Amino acid sequence: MDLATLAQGGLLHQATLTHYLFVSAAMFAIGMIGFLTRRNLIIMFLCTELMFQAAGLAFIAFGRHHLNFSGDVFVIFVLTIAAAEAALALALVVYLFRRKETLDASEWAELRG
Amino acid sequence: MLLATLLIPVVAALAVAAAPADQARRIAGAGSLAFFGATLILGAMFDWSRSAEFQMASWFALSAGEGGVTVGLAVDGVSTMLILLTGLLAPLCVFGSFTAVSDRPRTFFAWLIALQAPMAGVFMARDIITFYFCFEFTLIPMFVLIALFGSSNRRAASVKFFLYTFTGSMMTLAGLVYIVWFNATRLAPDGAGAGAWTFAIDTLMRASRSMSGSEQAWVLLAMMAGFAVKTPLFPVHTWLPLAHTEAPTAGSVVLAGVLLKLGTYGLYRFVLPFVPEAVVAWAPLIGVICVIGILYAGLICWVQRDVKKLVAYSSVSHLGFCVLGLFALNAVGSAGSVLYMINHGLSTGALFFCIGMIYERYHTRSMQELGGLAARMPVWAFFMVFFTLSSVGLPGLNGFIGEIMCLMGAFQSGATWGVGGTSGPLGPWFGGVAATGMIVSAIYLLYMVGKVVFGPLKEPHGHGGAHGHGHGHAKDAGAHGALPVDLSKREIAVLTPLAALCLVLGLYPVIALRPLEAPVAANLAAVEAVRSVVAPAEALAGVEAEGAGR
Amino acid sequence: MTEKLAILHPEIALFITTCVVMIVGLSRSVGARRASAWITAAGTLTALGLALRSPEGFGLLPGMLAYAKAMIAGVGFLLLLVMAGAVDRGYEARLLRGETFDPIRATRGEFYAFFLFSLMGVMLCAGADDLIWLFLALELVSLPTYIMVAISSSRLRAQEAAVKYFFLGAMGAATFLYGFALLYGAAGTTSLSGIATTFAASGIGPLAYAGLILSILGVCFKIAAVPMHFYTADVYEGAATPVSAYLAFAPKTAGFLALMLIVSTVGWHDGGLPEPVRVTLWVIAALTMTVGNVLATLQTSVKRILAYSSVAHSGYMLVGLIAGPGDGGVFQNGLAAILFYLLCYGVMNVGAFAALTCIERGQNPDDPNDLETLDDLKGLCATRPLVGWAMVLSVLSLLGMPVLLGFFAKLLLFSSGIAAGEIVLVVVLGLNSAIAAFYYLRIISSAMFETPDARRDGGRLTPMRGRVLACVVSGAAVLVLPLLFGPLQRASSRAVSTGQSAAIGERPGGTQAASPEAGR
Amino acid sequence: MDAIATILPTFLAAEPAGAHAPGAQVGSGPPWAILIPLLPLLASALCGVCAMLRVKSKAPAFIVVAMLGASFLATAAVWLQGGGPGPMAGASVAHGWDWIQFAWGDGPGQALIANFSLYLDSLTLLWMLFVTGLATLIALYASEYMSHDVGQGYNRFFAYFALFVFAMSCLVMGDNLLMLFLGWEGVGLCSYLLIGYFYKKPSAVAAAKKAFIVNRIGDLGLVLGVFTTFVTFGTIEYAPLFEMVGAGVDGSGHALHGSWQATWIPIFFMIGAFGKSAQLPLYVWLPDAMEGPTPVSALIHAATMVTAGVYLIARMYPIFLLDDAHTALTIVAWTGALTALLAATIGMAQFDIKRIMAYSTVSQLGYMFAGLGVLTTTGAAFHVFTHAFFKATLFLCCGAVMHGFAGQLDLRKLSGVAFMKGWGVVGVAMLVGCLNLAGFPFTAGYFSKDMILAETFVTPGSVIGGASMVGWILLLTAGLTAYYTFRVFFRVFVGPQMYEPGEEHGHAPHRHDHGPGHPPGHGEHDLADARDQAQKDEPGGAHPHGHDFHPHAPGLAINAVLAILAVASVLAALTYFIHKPDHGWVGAMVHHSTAHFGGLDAHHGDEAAHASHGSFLGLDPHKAMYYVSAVIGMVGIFVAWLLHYRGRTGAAVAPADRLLGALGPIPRWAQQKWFVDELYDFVIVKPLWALSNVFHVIDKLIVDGLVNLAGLTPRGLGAGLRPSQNGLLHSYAAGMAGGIVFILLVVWAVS
Repeated sequence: MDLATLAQGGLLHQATLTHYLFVSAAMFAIGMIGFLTRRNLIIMFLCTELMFQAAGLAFIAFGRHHLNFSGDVFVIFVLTIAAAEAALALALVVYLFRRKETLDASEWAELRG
Repeated sequence: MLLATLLIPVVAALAVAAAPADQARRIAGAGSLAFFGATLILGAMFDWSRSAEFQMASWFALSAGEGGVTVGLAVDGVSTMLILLTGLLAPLCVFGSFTAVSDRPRTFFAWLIALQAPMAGVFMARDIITFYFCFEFTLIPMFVLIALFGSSNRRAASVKFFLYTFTGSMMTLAGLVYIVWFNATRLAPDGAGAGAWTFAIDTLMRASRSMSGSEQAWVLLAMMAGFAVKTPLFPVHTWLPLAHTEAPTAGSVVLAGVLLKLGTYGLYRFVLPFVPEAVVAWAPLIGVICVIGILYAGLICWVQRDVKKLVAYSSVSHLGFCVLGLFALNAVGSAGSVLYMINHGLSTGALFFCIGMIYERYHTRSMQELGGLAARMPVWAFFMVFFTLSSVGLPGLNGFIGEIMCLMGAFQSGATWGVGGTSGPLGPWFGGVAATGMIVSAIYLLYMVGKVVFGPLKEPHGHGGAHGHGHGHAKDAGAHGALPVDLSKREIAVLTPLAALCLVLGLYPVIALRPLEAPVAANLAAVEAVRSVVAPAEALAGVEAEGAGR
Repeated sequence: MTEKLAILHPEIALFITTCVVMIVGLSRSVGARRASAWITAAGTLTALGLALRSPEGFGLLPGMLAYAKAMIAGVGFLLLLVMAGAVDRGYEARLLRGETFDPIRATRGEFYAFFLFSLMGVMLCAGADDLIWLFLALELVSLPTYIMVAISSSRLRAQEAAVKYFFLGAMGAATFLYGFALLYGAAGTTSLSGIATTFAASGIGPLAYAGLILSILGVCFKIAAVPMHFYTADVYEGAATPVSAYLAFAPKTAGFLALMLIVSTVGWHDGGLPEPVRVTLWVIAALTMTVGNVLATLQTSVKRILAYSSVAHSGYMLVGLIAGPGDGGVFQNGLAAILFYLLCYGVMNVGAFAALTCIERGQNPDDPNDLETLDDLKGLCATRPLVGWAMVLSVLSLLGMPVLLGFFAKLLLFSSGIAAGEIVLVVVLGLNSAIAAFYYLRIISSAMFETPDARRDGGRLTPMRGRVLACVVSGAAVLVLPLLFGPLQRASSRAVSTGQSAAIGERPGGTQAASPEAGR
Repeated sequence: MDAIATILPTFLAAEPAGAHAPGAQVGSGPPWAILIPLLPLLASALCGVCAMLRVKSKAPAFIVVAMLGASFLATAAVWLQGGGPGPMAGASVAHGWDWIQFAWGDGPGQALIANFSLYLDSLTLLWMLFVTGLATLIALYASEYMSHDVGQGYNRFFAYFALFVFAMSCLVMGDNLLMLFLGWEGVGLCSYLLIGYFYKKPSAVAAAKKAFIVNRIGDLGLVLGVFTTFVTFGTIEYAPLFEMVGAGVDGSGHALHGSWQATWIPIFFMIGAFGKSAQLPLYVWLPDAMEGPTPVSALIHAATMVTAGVYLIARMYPIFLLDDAHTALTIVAWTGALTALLAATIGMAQFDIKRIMAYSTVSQLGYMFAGLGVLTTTGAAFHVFTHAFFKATLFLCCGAVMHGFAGQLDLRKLSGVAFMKGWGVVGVAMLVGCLNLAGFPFTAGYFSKDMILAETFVTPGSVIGGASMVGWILLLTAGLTAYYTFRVFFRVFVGPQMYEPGEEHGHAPHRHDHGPGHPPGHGEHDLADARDQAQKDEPGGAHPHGHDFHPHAPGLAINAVLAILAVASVLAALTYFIHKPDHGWVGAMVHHSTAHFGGLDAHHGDEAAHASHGSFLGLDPHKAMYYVSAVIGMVGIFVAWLLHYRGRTGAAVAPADRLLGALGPIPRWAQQKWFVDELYDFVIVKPLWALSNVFHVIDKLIVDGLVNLAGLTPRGLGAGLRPSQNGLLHSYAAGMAGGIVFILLVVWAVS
């Protein structure tokens, strides 16, 4: 399977639920791995967004599979929440940066035990 | 009446806590006397001719209807006796601690009095909730008494006491709840309480007997976990010596006098009638444990250097007799066991008083530092020897009756070769081997008396002889808290009732024995039914009919 | 339509209050801003009143609304007493002096608004019958709390707590969101009752199990259960104590309501939960109580101890979840046990945390230190008897001491666990209670037995009497509420028994018929 | 008194429904018989009151003498009323009050009943007569003897003394085994208290403890016997018990002959008897018991308490006879003989005259047991009876010497005492006692010992294994007894007059004791100082005589009592000649009680009877023994005369010393009591002590260690888990992710 075939779009038509789910799972995993490995707060937040959207993708795929709109509706709400989270996260990050002049998450490890 | 008896100590404790510190002793004294009076009235109101029946029952619904918890109080002969013991010890403890506690008297006396309520409550409880409440709630006052007013290692001792007994009783709770659940759901539809969640002991007692053998065994194990620790039985006894050595005198007295009896009372009231099948099956093992405990703890007593620790270990040994009698599963053993509870409360409680009086004067309990105190304190010596002898089980004093009946019960149990034998799981070997405990107890107690009471006078430095002058010592003692060299009138007044009761129960035990016949027989009915191998079907039918009759 | 709206009355009340508070909070007038606390209180109480009159809802556990919402509003009110006026006083003072302005650090009005939003979220969880609703409700609970933690104090550790809480929270949310996606995929509907019907009709496939387990694990973050518990101690310690108290109650309640709903979709049929779900919950429960307790034994900070104990308590409650509603009888109804436990836990938890906030220490009255370590507690009963004893009572209740409220809560868990045949788990629960006794005793010992360190600042009673009030009320409640055990327990039992005909379906032996006025 | 006699029992004895109704042949005794034990108890209580009031006079002594005398009179009255002065017609039970009553059914053996009731028959009264009689006399003696202790010590002494008589009466008169046990332990207690009377002396305290504990070992046997009896017969009351035993059946009517109970019940009782009566291997406490005041030694450790074992066996004789193989009786016979011999050999080598008397008591008790073993309860009881008088005399004489010579008891430091001024009565009484003990012809001791000796040869070996061997051992012992008895007499009472006072000389004149006779503080101070002074001045305590010390000749009370007792010892011989068919008055008393052994004829049936009758070297043992034992006794006396009197010029040296070299280490070993105490210490006490220590360590390390370990486990786990809470965001996230994976794996693995 080369890129050319992909580009033709034929495959998309043949893409089954499993494929979407695979992509979704991969997105989730990538998000998770990124979250675990990166130290930059903004990147980490983006990774969580990726995980959210992985779920969103799965919703859409399932919605299509089940032929109802519940999944689509869900995705809209997920996006909304994600936006809210983003607003919150960015505000928080700015605030944190002003306190410590760094975005490294591992700098915040005073509380432990 | 019962509720009033329970409330008196609570109210008194609150009054003590609220009163000015210099009034604490007086109020506590009055409160404890009121409590004692209430128990006496209770004893007088109790119809001793129907001692097997639970009388003066009062049920209070915390809320009515399904899921509501109804708590019940009632007493039978056995409970009444133990409540009387509790009532008697309460004022003695309070008056016995008048001079011992100088720091924070309000706290001390408030908790001491408050402790009486749950203890009496355990003996009155006719439902598991009340029982367990009271059983557990004794922990806190005792914990406070040890942790605040104990000696040097008090914190560790109090925590160990609390955690050890608490852990055990969590298991007991699980076992009890299992029975409750069994009654509500698993019992045959025509059974006592199928579908209804009740905590009433009577109902549950009938229900739990229909559990299968293995279920009963597990429930037995769960119950033993709590009760055996509380008793304490070998090998779960190690909290007791520590707790006793660290506890203040009144704490030790209550601990030995009543608190340990909660465990044996639990065994008597719950284990025997609740899970008879398992009891019959496992009694030999428990009997062996008791016998080991009697000898093991007895021998350990011998090598103790701390008088209080010695008496504490002797409690372990003595309560081995008590439990052995109980698990003889016959009337003599059970009655002996109940008597043993009372007698041990009197004599060991009194011994702790005696030791406390010494500690108050010399601030040591080490046998290496004390000796021959009879020369210094003849009155004290008299009481000490007297209670030691009661503890040794000298006939004519109270200890004897309980001990001999426990041993006899164990001996008879299963001795079907004779007309005087009863069916039962133990047998002559148990009685015989346990009887060697009599020798051991004589060894260690006389050893203690020989060291501390008799022999050449030995006092710790800074006391008595070291000063050279008797009068000088008296002044010295005065500085330590207005105590005379020998016992004060107050102290004599504390010990005398105990001594008198020891004598009365020793010379005229019939007053306690007759009322025990019926309740003990009733308590053993379930075990008897299980054990009548001759006609098992009939017996079981009888139990079921009894259950169905409900 | 209006009838349907009735189930949302408490939330609506809260929402209106929120709007008012936000607006009032922006006022230039200090007096008006101060009034926001009173307005919040009034709103909460109104919600409480409305919650008590909630009609039956719909979905899997429709009877739960009244009980759950009343509980949330009631405990919320206590929490409000602790929080009122408490937030970042140092910053507030500087702000009033015109020394600073920081947009993200809200002033009081906003803080109360967040509090109300979050409380609203918890209430919404109770009424959820749709994954979307549930998701939104859960997020509504959480998002404001992130900010509450961040703005609760100007100290660095509050920010650290916020960052940990937010990021790990986001990860948790992603987890259950993904689980929801799988659930939707397996059942074809986002309606919880729909999912339940599908499962009942066509069985539960691997996809569904994966979805369920991921959802459960995700929600475990809210209840601070293993393995999602890591944040707990750090966040509770870092946040200002009143906010910690809130965190120990609100997200936990929301999480348990959500878990009850999610797990209800598969139902507790004859043999209990389906094996994979049971195993999941079993392992989580056992691990949670044990890990929480053993970690708590080593702590010296009371806040951390309470945090870990909060973890452990979640573990206890999970036993009820595994047990399920049984045949509806009050003592074997695990769900009712959870509801009851949540109420009890809320009260005793407020008592313990509030006691910590009652004494202020430190030089700067605008930014005082709360009581924090065991050493700080020394002699509390002697120096501040009211606070000290309330603390001791609350802690004893947390310990599960009979006569106090905590015991009854634990008793119900015991009985429901045993009724469900989870004897081993109950034994683990019992042993854990004993382990817990160890560290609770340390708190009690400190408060009751130790003498205060002479060199230490004895502290002063907080000027905010609401905290003392909350502390004393909670202390009294653990003593008095046992008298109401029956009604409370019946109410909690009715709350979950109504819906079981729908959710749990065909059970032999019959159910306790739901009375028409259930939920009253 | 009459009023009390009528009111008290009625008050106490409200007979309950269903209480024991005495058996058919056993009538109701006079209810006032209960006064016999209660009067001493009252006396004891009154002495206690004296102690409380800190009385400092001889009032307690008067009270006790009066009460004990009254008790003696009451005993005599019961006896006379029951048909005295001969034996009583039958047994009767005098109900005091209900003591232990516990029923668990209506059937036979389903009630444990032990009332505070008295069983009155000849055997009981025989014992009670000499117990109360002797007790009265010895109390009188003690009133003077203890006079240096007037005050708290005096009060205490008489309280214990009277309490002892109470306990002894319970033991003897109780109508059931538990009441016997009450007395049994009670006398043990009083013995403990009185041995430890000089409680500041560590040796006295140790001796008291030893006595109690060794006795407890015996008590264990008794308790087992009681239990087995109850289980077998369903009762422990004598009346129904003896009825069943007489019929040879147990409680359910099965024949008992040949059953294990018939063997073991006697063995259990026998063990109890061994403890109380100081028989092998439990005799070790009795010599040490001499730490007590001498009147105590005389009454308790010679005349009365130590005969309780004999009483027990005699009382339970029907049960002993149930065993056809006579296992227990054979052991009793052999143990008695060996004890007699062993104690005699030790007694020969002692220097402390009181200890010699103690060993002679052990030895004479051995005779009594041998007598019981060879089926002559009469002989045993007769020996108990005569022994009570002459041994009390001997002890009281020793006591007088001790009293007069400041505690001196070493026979090497006293000589010619009988001829000193004022010591005549003591000398004569001592001579009477010694002649009795030595079995000099026509003394009481001679007749009673003869009866046992003869019976050992009469009883065939087929019935009691090795009975004649027992006899030979006892004959040998008789010679040894005569020797060591007169060794004392010849060394101490006759010969050149010389003395060294004991250690108690030099301070607080004639004070034996440092009892708490003074209010604490005051007197203690003086006393302690005096003792210190004494230790400084007089190290070692052995000083030449004449050092301003004058022997303190006995006063009126002591002399009177000694005279009475000496006369009684002589007169006791006369009882042998009344009721001759029953072998004397004592025999008659025994024969008319359950202890009666009907003779081999009755017991074994006619066919075995005469065929198996034994002989002594072909002669009739009864006749032969009159001569043989007389000769042996005289030989012993003669040897003593040779070795300890003839040509002796000083107190310390005697002709016997010349023999010592020839005997090698044996005398030294004998003096060291054959190292039995050391053996016990090594074999029993030390290992037990070690075991206790091991248990203690186990308890600390293992039993408690496991608990502590369990307690530490959560904290250990916590410490192990703590690194997971390292404060790092991504590590928490990793933990969460790992946890999710873990749970999924678990679920996958399980399902």
